[in-house]
Amino acid sequence: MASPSTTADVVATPSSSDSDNYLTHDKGIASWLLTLDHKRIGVMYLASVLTAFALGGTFALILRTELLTPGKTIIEHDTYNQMFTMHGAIMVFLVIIPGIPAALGNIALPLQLGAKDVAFPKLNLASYYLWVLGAVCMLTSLVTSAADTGWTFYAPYSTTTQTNVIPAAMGAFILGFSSIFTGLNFIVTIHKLRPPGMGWFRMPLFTWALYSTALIQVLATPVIGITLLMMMVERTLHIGIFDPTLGGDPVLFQHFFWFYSHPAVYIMVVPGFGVIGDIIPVFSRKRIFGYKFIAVSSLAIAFLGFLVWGHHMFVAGQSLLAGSIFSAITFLIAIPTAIKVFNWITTMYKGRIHLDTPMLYALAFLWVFTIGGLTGVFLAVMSVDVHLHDTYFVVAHFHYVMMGGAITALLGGIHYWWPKAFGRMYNEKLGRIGAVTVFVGLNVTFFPQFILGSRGMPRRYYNYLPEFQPLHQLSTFGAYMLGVGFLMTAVYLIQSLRKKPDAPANPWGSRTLEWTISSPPPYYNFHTPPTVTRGPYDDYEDLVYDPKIKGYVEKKSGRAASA
Amino acid sequence: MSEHAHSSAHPEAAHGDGHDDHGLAHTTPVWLLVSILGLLLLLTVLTVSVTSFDLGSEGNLVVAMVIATVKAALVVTFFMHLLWDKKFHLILFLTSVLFVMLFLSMTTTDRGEYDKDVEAFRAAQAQLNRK
Amino acid sequence: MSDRAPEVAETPKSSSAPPPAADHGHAHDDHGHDDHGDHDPIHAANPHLAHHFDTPQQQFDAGKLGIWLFLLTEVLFFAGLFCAYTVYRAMRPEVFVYAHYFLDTRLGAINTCVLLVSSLTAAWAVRNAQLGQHALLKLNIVITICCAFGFLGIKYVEYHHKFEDGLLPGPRFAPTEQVWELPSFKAKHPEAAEYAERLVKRAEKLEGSKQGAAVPAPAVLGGAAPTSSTVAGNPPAAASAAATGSAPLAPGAVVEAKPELPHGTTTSAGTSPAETAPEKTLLSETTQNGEGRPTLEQVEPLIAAGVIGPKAENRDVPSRPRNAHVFFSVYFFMTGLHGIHVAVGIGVWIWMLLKAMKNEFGPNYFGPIDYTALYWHLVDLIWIYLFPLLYLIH
Amino acid sequence: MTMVSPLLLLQPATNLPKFPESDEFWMPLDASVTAHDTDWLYMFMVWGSVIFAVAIFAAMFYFVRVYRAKSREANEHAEPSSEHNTTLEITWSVIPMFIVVALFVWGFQGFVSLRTPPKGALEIQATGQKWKWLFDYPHGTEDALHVPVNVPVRVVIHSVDVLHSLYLPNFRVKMDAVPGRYTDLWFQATKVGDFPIFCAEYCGTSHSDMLSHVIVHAPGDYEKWLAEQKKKLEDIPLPELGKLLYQKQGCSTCHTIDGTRLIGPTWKGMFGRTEKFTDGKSLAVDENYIRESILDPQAKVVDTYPPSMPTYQGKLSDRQLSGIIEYIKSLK
Repeated sequence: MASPSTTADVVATPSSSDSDNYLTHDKGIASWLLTLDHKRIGVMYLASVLTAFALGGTFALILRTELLTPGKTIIEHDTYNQMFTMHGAIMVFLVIIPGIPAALGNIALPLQLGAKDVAFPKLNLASYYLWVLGAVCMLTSLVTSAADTGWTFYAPYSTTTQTNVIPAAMGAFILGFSSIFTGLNFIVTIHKLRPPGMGWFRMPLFTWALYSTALIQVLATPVIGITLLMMMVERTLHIGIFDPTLGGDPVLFQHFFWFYSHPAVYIMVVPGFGVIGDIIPVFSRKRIFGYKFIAVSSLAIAFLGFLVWGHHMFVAGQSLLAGSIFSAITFLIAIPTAIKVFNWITTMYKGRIHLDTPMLYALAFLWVFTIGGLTGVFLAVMSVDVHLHDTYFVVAHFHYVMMGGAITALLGGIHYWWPKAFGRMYNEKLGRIGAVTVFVGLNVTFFPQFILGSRGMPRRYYNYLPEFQPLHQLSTFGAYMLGVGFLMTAVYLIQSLRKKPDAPANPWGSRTLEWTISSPPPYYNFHTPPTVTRGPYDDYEDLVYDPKIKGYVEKKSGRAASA
Repeated sequence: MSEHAHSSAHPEAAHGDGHDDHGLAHTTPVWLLVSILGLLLLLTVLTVSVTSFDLGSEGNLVVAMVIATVKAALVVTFFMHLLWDKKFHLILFLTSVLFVMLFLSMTTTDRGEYDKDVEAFRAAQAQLNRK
Repeated sequence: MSDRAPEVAETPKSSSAPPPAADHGHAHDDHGHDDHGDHDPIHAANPHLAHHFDTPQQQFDAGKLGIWLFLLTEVLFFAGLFCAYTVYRAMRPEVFVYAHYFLDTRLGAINTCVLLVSSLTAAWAVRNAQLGQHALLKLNIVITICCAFGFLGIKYVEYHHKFEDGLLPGPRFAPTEQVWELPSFKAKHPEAAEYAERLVKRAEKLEGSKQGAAVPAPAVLGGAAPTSSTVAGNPPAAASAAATGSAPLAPGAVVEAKPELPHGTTTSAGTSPAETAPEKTLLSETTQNGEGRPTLEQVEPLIAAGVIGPKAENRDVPSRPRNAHVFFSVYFFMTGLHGIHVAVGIGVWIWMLLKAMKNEFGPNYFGPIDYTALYWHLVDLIWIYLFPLLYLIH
Repeated sequence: MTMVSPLLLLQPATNLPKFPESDEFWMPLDASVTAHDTDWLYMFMVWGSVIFAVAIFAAMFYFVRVYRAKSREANEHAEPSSEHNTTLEITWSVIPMFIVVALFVWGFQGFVSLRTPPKGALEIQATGQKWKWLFDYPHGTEDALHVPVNVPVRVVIHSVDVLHSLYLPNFRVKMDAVPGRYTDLWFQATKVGDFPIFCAEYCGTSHSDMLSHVIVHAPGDYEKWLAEQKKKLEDIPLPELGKLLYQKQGCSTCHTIDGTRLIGPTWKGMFGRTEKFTDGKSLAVDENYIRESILDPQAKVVDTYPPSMPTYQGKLSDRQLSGIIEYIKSLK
């Protein structure tokens, strides 16, 4: 059996730029576009997703600018409606859903499992090109006459509006399959390609989270596929499934839509849990607290997520019976979520906390997600939801969860794995400033929206009553702040790519397998297939920081001592 | 490479009798496959002939669904090897069925609950048209 | 030996205890990856073994799990349609009873058998691949493909009839025949068919004498459209249909399409074809004729099929149930999507045939055949449910 | 407000609803019998959340301060502490459990009372259409919801085109308007005044202009108002009536009277003008055409305009129809 110390020897050899790695292994654009290497596919995903994020973010800024004043500020009614639709569709389908799993997951997951690649590399590349195809469809709608239905495509508006809905829906349809294939790939990879010694409860929490996510992706996403298909057919052939004038039922559409789209919320945020679960112990230099509870709670959330879709429909004409059932189950989800937060906090107790950029994002996540989660409870309480539904309160809530949860975690993950993926260290000082700016901007943008909402400001409004103006302006100011934060982050990250490789194999002193190989990883990931003898967060004291390489190395004596 | 696949030495060696578990997966004997088909065809005939009897409003539907499910079970167990396959695959398959049931039941229940509002509206519109 | 590692990974509940050491074949050094292992006997021996798998077993199991997950998504993909079916059948049973008379059970049954046979040959093909029986393998694949084409052929015939008879989804729905005129209906309920005819006759006789205003009654009764047979050559009805035109839709549909909405049934003349006036007169006439109450055999099937209302005063003008077209929307959507899956299956089988031609398959490499067969069985599985749900409604 | 959308300009700016002054920070003034319960539950959760959040944030910052590592070089190790504690896990699973169960029960009770209008509530029909709320009264339809104070009112809602949502913030009630079926909500106003109505379900271009008023009348005034309206509609000359309906029936949302183009053709100089229709035919606008277009808008749609007008079948009396026709005639 390959003893861990031999694995450690692999660690000890610091990466050197001349050594062959996946970035330098093949040259030329084709070697990227046709690659089957999970790391390269992950990098392509990362680039594409962040580009889409920039686009969706620009829309957000334009929308917020428009809302500086009631009535027209810069754009017209219809432009505004199309823009918030595309903002939603892009952010959900092109950015957040593929964000962590497809980009970071592709880079890190097989490495965390000590595998040579994902189970189906061709399928992996295919799902990337499906993403591209979906993006193209979305853009087609965008440049012709962008859909103005809202990302929810509610019938009968979506089946009757004059705008070009079909390409947008087709885009979402295709992206669904991209997401399914990624999920399928990860499930098989986790089942079949784990190294000897890595039982289920020795998997990193990131892997656990991706596993739960993948299950949702595989089980829920097909339903949005068929739903959008039916909507498109309804729109073109008037089959009368959703269109009331032909005997159809609009509320039925909402059932169909939310059967996917509520679980989709967990597709978006559970991977975030995983990232945070990996970051907090490493930067607290302490074993994660309540590992099994965190791991299993991901599965619990994944399962419960399927039983609550109707809580989006309390005032949509859903029956009292269904409403009560959905509401009751919704509350249950609060429990596993709370468990996670408590365990993360407790992990920091008596640790030795390093506040590097990834940890700052993790802390930001804890703050923002706590608020997002708690306000979710408001919306599960039926009588209160009657007042809050479809107001800015909801907008604020899901932005706290999506922006604050998913995107903050994505940024945390990017900063955490950046050295591993690209072999470069970014400017730590700028990184911290960026994290703080994003955190503050996020709260300034979205907290006022809670007040707006509970005071009765409905969502998707182009005009609004003058008395709402101050809060809207505050929110817009926050949005600009966010913009600056993201721009800055983009700049120093790209900057870091232009200097010579300087990232050690293990800059943060992590215990998971991806940090036992050089940064960037070799083309074939592991020279010696690793054998796992410890948990993913065990024995941090066996690592010592080596100032020369600015990274951690295995302490030889340490092993002997603890052995 | 085709040579290699050709080298039909080990197939026979490994699978003298096709009902064992050598190789990568179980191999199903022909007689079993054929008799399963026989059963399936039989059930098809049965389900068709049953419809000519009136078994009450829901009766026929229930019977038809039961027969269909039996057929499905046969296909899954034998044609799809689930009987000999990893249990996890069975779990996966049943999960999918479970979720379909969940989806159908909740949605249909809710639709039934508020059908009265749809009917009331239609009735009212008919009234309106009289004026 | 080296497939132990996946074994550990196998069961979700496997303990976290380290398994016995596993020799992972030989590592690829930086240059050895393209040519699969001069130093790697397993890869050398298995030309189809991908570099990132250690053993054929591991690769096969991975593929198998993958295909099962894919089947999972297929099941849930169809779930949407089954849900739509359940909802509408639960809410509008009469529509389904009405519509199933239009379907050809015989062809449906034949298609079921065809698919079942193809399932057998598919399963058999897997066995052939496992045992390296190349000739039989090719034969079975060919038979499977033929069955698949046969299935699509029969489907085409069915679709063709439907199109000819105007049984189209949505507003284009305009059956050329009334349900009680169908042989399938006459065979089952002769009295009912005959009774319906009588009602139609009387209605027409009456309309001859009545004002145009009364005419669209059949249209509005149960929200059905006036169809060639009921109001053949009936100007006001035609006018009303034409005038109501939500432009692009066929006349027949418009009237039927929107019984719910007030403007649905208004005519340009502003006359209101309502459920009252005509019924009354007809009813009074009925009593004048002093006819006896119709027998159960006469009315029951018609009520079940939504041809006449359960209430006596609705028994004057037979028509078709409201939104009858929804059944055909569901029918075409379900069978169409299933048909597409069959077509895709044909494509994959042909690909498999090409591989089989090269005699690629054997005991250590038959995954592709197995996976294709699994997919094919699922397509069969879905049809096993579609057949009774669509064709065998009582 | 300085800049308003063209569509908004069509209604006199004074027509914009306004929230009455409220001393509450989170919620608008509560003006219905159920509002109090909702607000109480809301505030309970606000304070509950504050306590929870503050506790979590405090712990977070405390740990960061106390257990902050000096530097990586220092190679400090975490102090030994247990890596899991089942009692703790169970505690912090069970306690929230109790809280959420309580919340569910309260929310459910509140919801049930919101969904079950008292017997003999005053019933008013509300129609949502792009982009206007219409409320049926004995004398005809109004563009504002008039209700008596301290009387339970059940609003029966439906939509003639797409989804809308009738939202009365001060009454803490909201219900979607769904085409092809009825939905309903009820409230009992406790304060006399003028409260805003919003459309809360996105419905297209002018979604955000689909505003209206709830006018809560003092005891007796409601009946008086009904009588006045009835009288007014009978007395005023036809063109006046038409003008009134033009503003109240939502015509102004799509048709201008000054020649500018909106969703529908302008009424200015429409009468007698020869219009070309989408089906290629054309015709000079006369009484019959106008009448038909109001009752059956899709019959002859003027070319280059969307067929998006809802029907007014059954919503207008013959006198009202003639009123509109006369009004259009008068717009030379």
